Amino acid sequence: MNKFRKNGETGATAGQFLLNLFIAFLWMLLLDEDEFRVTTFAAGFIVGIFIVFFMHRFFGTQFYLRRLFAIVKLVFIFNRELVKSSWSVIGQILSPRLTIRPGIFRYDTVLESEGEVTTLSLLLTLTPGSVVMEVTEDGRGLYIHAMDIENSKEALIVQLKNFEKAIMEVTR
Amino acid sequence: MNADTIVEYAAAILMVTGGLMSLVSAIGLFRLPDVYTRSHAATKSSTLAVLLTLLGGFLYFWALERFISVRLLLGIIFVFLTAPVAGHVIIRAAHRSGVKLADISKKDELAEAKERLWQEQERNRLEKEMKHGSDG
Amino acid sequence: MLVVLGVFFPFAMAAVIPLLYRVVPDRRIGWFVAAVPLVLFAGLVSILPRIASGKTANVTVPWIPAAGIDLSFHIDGLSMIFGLLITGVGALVVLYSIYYLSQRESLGHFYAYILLFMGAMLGVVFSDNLMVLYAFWELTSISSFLLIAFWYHRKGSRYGARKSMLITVFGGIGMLAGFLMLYSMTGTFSIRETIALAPALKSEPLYLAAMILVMLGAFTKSAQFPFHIWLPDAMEAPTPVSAYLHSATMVKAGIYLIARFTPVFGGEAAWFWTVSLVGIITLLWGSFNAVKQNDLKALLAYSTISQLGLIMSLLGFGSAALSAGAGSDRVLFAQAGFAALFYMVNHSTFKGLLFMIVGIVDHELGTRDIRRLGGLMALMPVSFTLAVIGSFSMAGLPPFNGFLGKEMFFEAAVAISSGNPFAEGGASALFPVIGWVASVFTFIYCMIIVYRTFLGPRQPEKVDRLPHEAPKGMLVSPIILALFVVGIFFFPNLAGAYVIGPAMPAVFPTLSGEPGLVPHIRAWHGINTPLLMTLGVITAGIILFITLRHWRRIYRLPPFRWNLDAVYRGLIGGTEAGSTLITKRYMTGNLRDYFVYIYVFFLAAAGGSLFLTGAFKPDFHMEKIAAYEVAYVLIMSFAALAMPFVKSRITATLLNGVLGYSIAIFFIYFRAPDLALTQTVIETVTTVLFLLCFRFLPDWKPERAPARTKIVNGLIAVGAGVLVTGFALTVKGYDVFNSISGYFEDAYTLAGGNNIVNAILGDFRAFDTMLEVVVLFIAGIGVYTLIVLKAKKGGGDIEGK
Amino acid sequence: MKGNDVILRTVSRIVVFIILTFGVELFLSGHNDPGGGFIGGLVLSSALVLLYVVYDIETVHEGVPLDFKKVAAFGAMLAVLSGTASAVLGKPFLSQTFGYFDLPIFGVTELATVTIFEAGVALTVIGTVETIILSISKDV
Amino acid sequence: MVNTLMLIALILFSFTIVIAVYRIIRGPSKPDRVIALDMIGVNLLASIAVVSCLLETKAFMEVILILGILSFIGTIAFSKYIERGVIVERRHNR
Amino acid sequence: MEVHMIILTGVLVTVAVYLLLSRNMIRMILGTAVLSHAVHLLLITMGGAAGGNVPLLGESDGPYVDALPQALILTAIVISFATTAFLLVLAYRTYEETGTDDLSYLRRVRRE
Amino acid sequence: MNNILVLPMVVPLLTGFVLFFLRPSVKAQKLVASLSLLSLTAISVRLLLKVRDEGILRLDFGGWKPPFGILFVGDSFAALLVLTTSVVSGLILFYAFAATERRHENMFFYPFSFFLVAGVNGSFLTGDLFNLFVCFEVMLLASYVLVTLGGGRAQLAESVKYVAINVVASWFFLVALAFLYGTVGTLNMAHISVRVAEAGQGPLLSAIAVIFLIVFALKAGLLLYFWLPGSYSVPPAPVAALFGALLTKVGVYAMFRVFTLIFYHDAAITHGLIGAMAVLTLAGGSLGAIAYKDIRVIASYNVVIAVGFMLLGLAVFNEAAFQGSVYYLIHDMVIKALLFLAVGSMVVLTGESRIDRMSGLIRNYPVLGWLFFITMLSLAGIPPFSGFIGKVYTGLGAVEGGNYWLLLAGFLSSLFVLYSLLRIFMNCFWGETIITPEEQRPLNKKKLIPLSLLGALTLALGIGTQAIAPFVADAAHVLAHPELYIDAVLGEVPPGE
Ligand code: NA
Ligand code: NA
Repeated sequence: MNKFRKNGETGATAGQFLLNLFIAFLWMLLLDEDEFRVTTFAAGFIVGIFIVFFMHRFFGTQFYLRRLFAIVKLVFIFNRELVKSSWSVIGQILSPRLTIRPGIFRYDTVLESEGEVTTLSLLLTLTPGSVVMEVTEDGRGLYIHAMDIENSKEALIVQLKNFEKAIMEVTR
Repeated sequence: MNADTIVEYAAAILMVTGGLMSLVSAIGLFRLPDVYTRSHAATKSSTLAVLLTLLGGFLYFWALERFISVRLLLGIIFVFLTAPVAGHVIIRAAHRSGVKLADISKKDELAEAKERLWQEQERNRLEKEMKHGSDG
Repeated sequence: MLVVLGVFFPFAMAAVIPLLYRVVPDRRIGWFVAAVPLVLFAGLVSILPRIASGKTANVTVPWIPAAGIDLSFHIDGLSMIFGLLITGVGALVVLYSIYYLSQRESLGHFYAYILLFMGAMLGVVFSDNLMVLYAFWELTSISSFLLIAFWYHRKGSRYGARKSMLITVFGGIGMLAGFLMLYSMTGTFSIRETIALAPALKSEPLYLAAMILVMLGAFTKSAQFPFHIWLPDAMEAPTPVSAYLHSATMVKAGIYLIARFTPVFGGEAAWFWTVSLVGIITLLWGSFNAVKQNDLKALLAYSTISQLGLIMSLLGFGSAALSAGAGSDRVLFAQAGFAALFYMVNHSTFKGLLFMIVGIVDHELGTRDIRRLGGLMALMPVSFTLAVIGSFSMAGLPPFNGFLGKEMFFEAAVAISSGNPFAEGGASALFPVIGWVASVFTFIYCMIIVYRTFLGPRQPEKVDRLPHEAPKGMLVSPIILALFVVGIFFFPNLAGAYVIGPAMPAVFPTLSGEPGLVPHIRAWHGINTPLLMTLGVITAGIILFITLRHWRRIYRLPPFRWNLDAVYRGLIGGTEAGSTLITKRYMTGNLRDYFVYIYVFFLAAAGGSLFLTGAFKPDFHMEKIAAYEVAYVLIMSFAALAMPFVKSRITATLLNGVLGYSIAIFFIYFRAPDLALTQTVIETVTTVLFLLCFRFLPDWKPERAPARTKIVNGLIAVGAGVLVTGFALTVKGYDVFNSISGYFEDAYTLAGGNNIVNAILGDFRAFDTMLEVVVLFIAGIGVYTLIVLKAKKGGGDIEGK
Repeated sequence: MKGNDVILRTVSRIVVFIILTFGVELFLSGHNDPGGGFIGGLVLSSALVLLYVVYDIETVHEGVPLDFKKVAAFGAMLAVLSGTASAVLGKPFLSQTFGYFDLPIFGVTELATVTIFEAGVALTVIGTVETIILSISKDV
Repeated sequence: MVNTLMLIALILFSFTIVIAVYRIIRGPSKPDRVIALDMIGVNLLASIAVVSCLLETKAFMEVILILGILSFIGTIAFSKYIERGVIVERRHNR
Repeated sequence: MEVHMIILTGVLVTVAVYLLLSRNMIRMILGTAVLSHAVHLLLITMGGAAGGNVPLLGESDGPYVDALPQALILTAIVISFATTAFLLVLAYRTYEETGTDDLSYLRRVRRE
Repeated sequence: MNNILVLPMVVPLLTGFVLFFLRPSVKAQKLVASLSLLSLTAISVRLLLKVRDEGILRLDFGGWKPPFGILFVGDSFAALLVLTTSVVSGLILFYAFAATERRHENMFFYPFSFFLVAGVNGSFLTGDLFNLFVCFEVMLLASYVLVTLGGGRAQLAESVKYVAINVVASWFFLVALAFLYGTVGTLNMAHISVRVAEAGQGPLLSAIAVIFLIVFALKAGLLLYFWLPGSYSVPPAPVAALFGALLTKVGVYAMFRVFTLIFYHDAAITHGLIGAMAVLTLAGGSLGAIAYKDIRVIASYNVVIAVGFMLLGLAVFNEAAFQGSVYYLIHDMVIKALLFLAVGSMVVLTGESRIDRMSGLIRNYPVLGWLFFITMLSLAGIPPFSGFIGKVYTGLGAVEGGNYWLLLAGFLSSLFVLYSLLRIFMNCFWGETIITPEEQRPLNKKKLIPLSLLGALTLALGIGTQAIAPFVADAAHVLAHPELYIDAVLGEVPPGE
């Protein structure tokens, strides 16, 4: 039995194919050639076959090329949030007196799949001032450590909502 | 001053910015009161710093010899992907291994939840034992 | 060729006998054995006339020609005497042993050893090659060892065997060194060639050392003072062995050696004095100590020691002949050598006889303790008669061969006391005096043998069986020997002409042909000094024997009670105890101590050779130094220096990780991308391994050690660091050669790769890589076995099928 | 309370593929760029290490059902045999050759016997590292 | 000028690492130390990027990526060790 | 550029030897690990690294740094890894059997 | 093409791998191992004869000419040692077939033994100093595994020390290599020799030579032998025999190679030091050999003594002494194998290892007893056993070189050897029999055969010395004339490159 395919996935074959393409692409990039060459891509594809064959039981990620735009948007939102919160954390660190009140709070997300929850957690964790500590066993509750819970909890929750929306645009 | 030179300067400035941010997070590492807060400084500010630097490097090579370093790009992606996970895992380990929050902390819902869960388990265990006891 | 066969015949039989013993598992095996010396004796006798006429028999069989070591055998007059003794006494002893040894003994072993010894002894006296002689020499020690410990379950036997082995092998090793020195002077191992070169050797620097070492071999083997202590303990051997090895033959190998090397070393003051003095002291000390013995065999052992000393001193006297100018004197001195050989033959007869009688007594009564013996004359008349013959001969009384020998000894001692070429002061006047005193004691113990055993009151309550006369077979050998004892007295010149005389040219080659070299022996030669001395010996001997009870207590006074045995035991015990003390002191089993030794040695040896020889020339020149490099140096130093002091192993591991990653950075600075890559990965995997293993190990506690230990550790550590730095700085400034690496820069054309490092790893030095892979594999599987294969619980650490 | 490894696992799954691809690339590019059998093998095995840490032995073993001891032995043997091959052909032990071949898909490619050797190296590295880690981890 | 800026960046990174080493030694908790190591890892990675630019060589790009990968693996391993005392389990107990 | 590297090597050796002389097995093993760091650094320093480009022919032009020490160090690194792995496992197995990780007690371990 | 040179290393390596895969069938393992050992011996003989006929052989791996590639060099010295290794390890393994527990056999005992042999042979043959380090490591890693294999408390406790000290020794090796490469910039031994000679050695190179001396002294157990008695006395008999016969010899060989080929210009420092160390080793070994009651420890200290003795020859530094050492090396490989196997058999048969707990064994095991007796005589250098001729030549060399203290130490030590083994023989084999026939464990014939063969070998080597004499003479000649070796290696390459 395969432990990785927990959520019913739409066609493992298609997924594998996508992954294989991904590897071929990666390959081509890694070779650092001046121009795009079919042969290089094909070679990468063959390398990919080996890797995918070798690791096929691990396979389980999904790849949604068609939602590239949504991804770009997500990245943009993320970067905005990143700069904003970085600035605030730097301020907190460099302020002559530490006034922060850290703490842990729980946030229940509307997201469902593992990928979605993971993405949300990553984004939230990447933005300074907050970090996901635990995901509950049902995968819905996030325990979040905030650097300054008094002043930024509200802002954090707004940020979370933004992320959730952007993620759902990508995944659904 | 041509475009490439500008890009080179931009790259260098990105790097210095990265270095400064890195230093700031180091200061955070120095000043902040507990592991949880320090982790914010360390894993994120410094991640950002590194990303800036790598970006600088990427630009520099592009400007220098029109070289698109996929490894650098991949590195950026990799750091993006793994830095938050690392931060999450460390801090989770800290909490699970019982490292205390600093005194200034406001509240700890996680600890409360754990406490509740522990009580519940204890109750279940006692009940089970009682059952077994009556069986035997 | 017959000689070779003769030497190897006993060995061949020694190999056959144990097998034969399975077929003939009783004393009849002895007859097969006895045939060996008999045949050989007959063979030797058959060539006796040829040897007596001055010819020699030689044969050489190549053994290790590359080393100049060949089985080259040589029979001349000197070796002939010994050959006859070895085979003749050998035959009698085997004959005797057939009746002496119990059927229950492992006769196969016994006779194999005896034959082994016989062959070895023949080898010693027939070898012309020093190395072959040495080989047989050690073989006699070994067979003696085995024979002494024939009853190896007895503690005393083992003790005696070990002692004799240690002392004789010690001497043998010294002798070997002496032989090697001779070789380095002469370039040959051949004794005859060495003798031919002898005159040229005297000026060699190693001459004296070689001489002393050769004497060491002889003295240990012939039980000369102070090495005589092994012989009494060797009496644990079965009596036939004592009769054969420890009185008649093996102990005379030293005599043989001294006689054989007299042409090489004789005529030197050192040789003369050492041999004579050691001999005379041995003579005195042996006879003096023989008197106090209660065990008949011990008494005989001391008497043997004493008489070996006598023979030795005679050889010493004789050696003076080689430096004395032409004239009657030197012939007179040379006659001492003749006397030595003559006495030696006589000694073999009467001492062999006495041992056999003692064996009979032991056999019949189960004891040899004279305090429990007495009055056996009536019960064992034949034995008694034989004992009287042997003892009186030994005491130097007529009409026995011992008388002749003793007379000649006195004569030689008197002769040497005046007008010897090395006379300094009046020291040589001591020789006749000491000789006389020793003879008195000799007389006393001879009387003890006869009186305390066969005369006086019987003490049946002290022995548990009723003695009878020995079986006839057992008496045959002693009777034959007794016939010789008497026969030689009456026909001494027969022996002189055919047996002893032909040996003289071998001992005194420069004198050969001189008239009077072989003296005419007469029992009666008028009233002269020797005769008066003998009369004195008898008188004093009788008086002292009668008053023995009264003066016996002097044996309890120093220096008479001094026992060199105690020295031996102290030496052995002290060495054992000392070695245990020393070894356990530094072999602590503590790894830290071992590391301390290693690093201290490193500091001393490498440090010494760097700083004390002027090698240290530090080069502090720097091209350019970047601030960030200094920063990393500081980071690493900081991380490293903290490592010993951190409280948790995790921290230390993390710091080690910091070091590892920082090294990767240095590799970058050194333009080594492959290294940086490998270093990073390996560092991570290593860290993971540390973490994996920490699970099974307790966290570390603060290092508890005395401040002194910590200071020592610190000093050693700093020393090692400084030394490595000093070396490196010096090497940095050493700019003589270019590296061979330039070659590898053609990697692309040579090996088809742009990555030079990889080309080296995969091609130029692929062999290293291949083996390194093997190393890795072994380590991996090793870890697996280490974990999976655990010792059986409670199985101890001694395992196996 | 027990947490959920979802973040770690989801990311690791992606990361492992990146590492594996990178490992293969390192292995093959060693001839001209930094890399080679050793490093490639090490990176590949570190991917497996990550899986072991994030998941557990049995799960990974279901995914990669290999006896790593045999992998290591095979690799080391391959390395030695690659040297023996040239000896059989009458050349000095461990002679490597290389040449350029026109292959259907890969185009003109440089093929060198050293690659077989390097493959042996890589397999040994993977096999050994995994054997060590698994041995220790199974020792409870 | 560009080079000078880069050198400055390098020195800044070095300082960060120094502080992180201090944190490793000082602790006080184990996660603190792991965080510091992680930080050192990424800072080294950044340093290598800067050095590569300084030396104008692409030879070290692999190292950057590798360092990223391994500092991640290391951090995960340390965290798991701190959390469970064991980093590779025979069977995840959940 | 090597002088400070050489001094660093000396520092590493000092620390390593100090650790080596400890009673605790893990300290001792860490000592061997630091020793190998030191010697790798030493090898590359002694190999005369100063001046020269990365030894990749396609990447840069000569003169290159000496590539041979690099290859040697690679070999050395792998070997020291193998040894360290074995030593570590040996250490814990020894602890398992003897019940002590104190090297100064190991001398008393004789046959059961 | 001299590919035969690599076979003594590659054949055991490949055998090791094949045996690894044959894990399930011990029978098949034994069959393959036997065939391999036989062919190994045949190869070694062939190699020796080839060296005789064609002079010093060399094999450039990958065809890379020296000094750039790695190469194996076969001279008589190396070939003789390779042959002895093959024969002795073969006999030890035949003993192991009968003596090794099944669970050890299942845990790759044989493969590890073959890897050990491969490392040993490689060390003898290599002509490259760094490759020597690598060959050492192959040998060491295999020895680490063998010394710990299935071990209990004592075995592991000693193994930790053994491994740790060898790790440090390997570190010293690398340090020395770093300095040497930093000075002469090359790794090929012949080339190093040329360059060192060109520079006239000088104080710095002499100091570096001292570090090499430390390295090899640690491996050989010259003065720095503290690790040896403990670790050689804990493993099972075949392993101890492999160690006693082979491991220290590699260090001794390396010392001879390096200090005759490369660092021979400043004898006052290097060879004077070696002489002093040898004498101290003889003293320490001699004291140790009589200080303990455990027969395995006694045997181990005898290894120490032999090391001291062999290095006398190097300290004396003349051809005769070299001959002595070569003879002694060969002899000691044979006799140490026999000694450790005999001692190990005694331990297994009685379940005891102290001399005061054994007695009268010769009645129970006469053949073993006599073999032990022969071993004792041979070790003490008593003719006609194999130890004799080495002793003669070493002594001769010492006399000719005027090294009388060395001679004294060497010859006195054989008395201690004799004494230490006499203690075993007299206490354990002689004395009252305490094992009744009923409780007597049988001594397997399969064990006795290899033991007897080793005994026969020590006798044959003594009696048939002439058979190997030309080879030994040639070996010593090459040692005394480094230019012969250099010519053979660098003949085609202009020196001073
Ligand atoms: Na390598
Ligand atoms: Na005993």
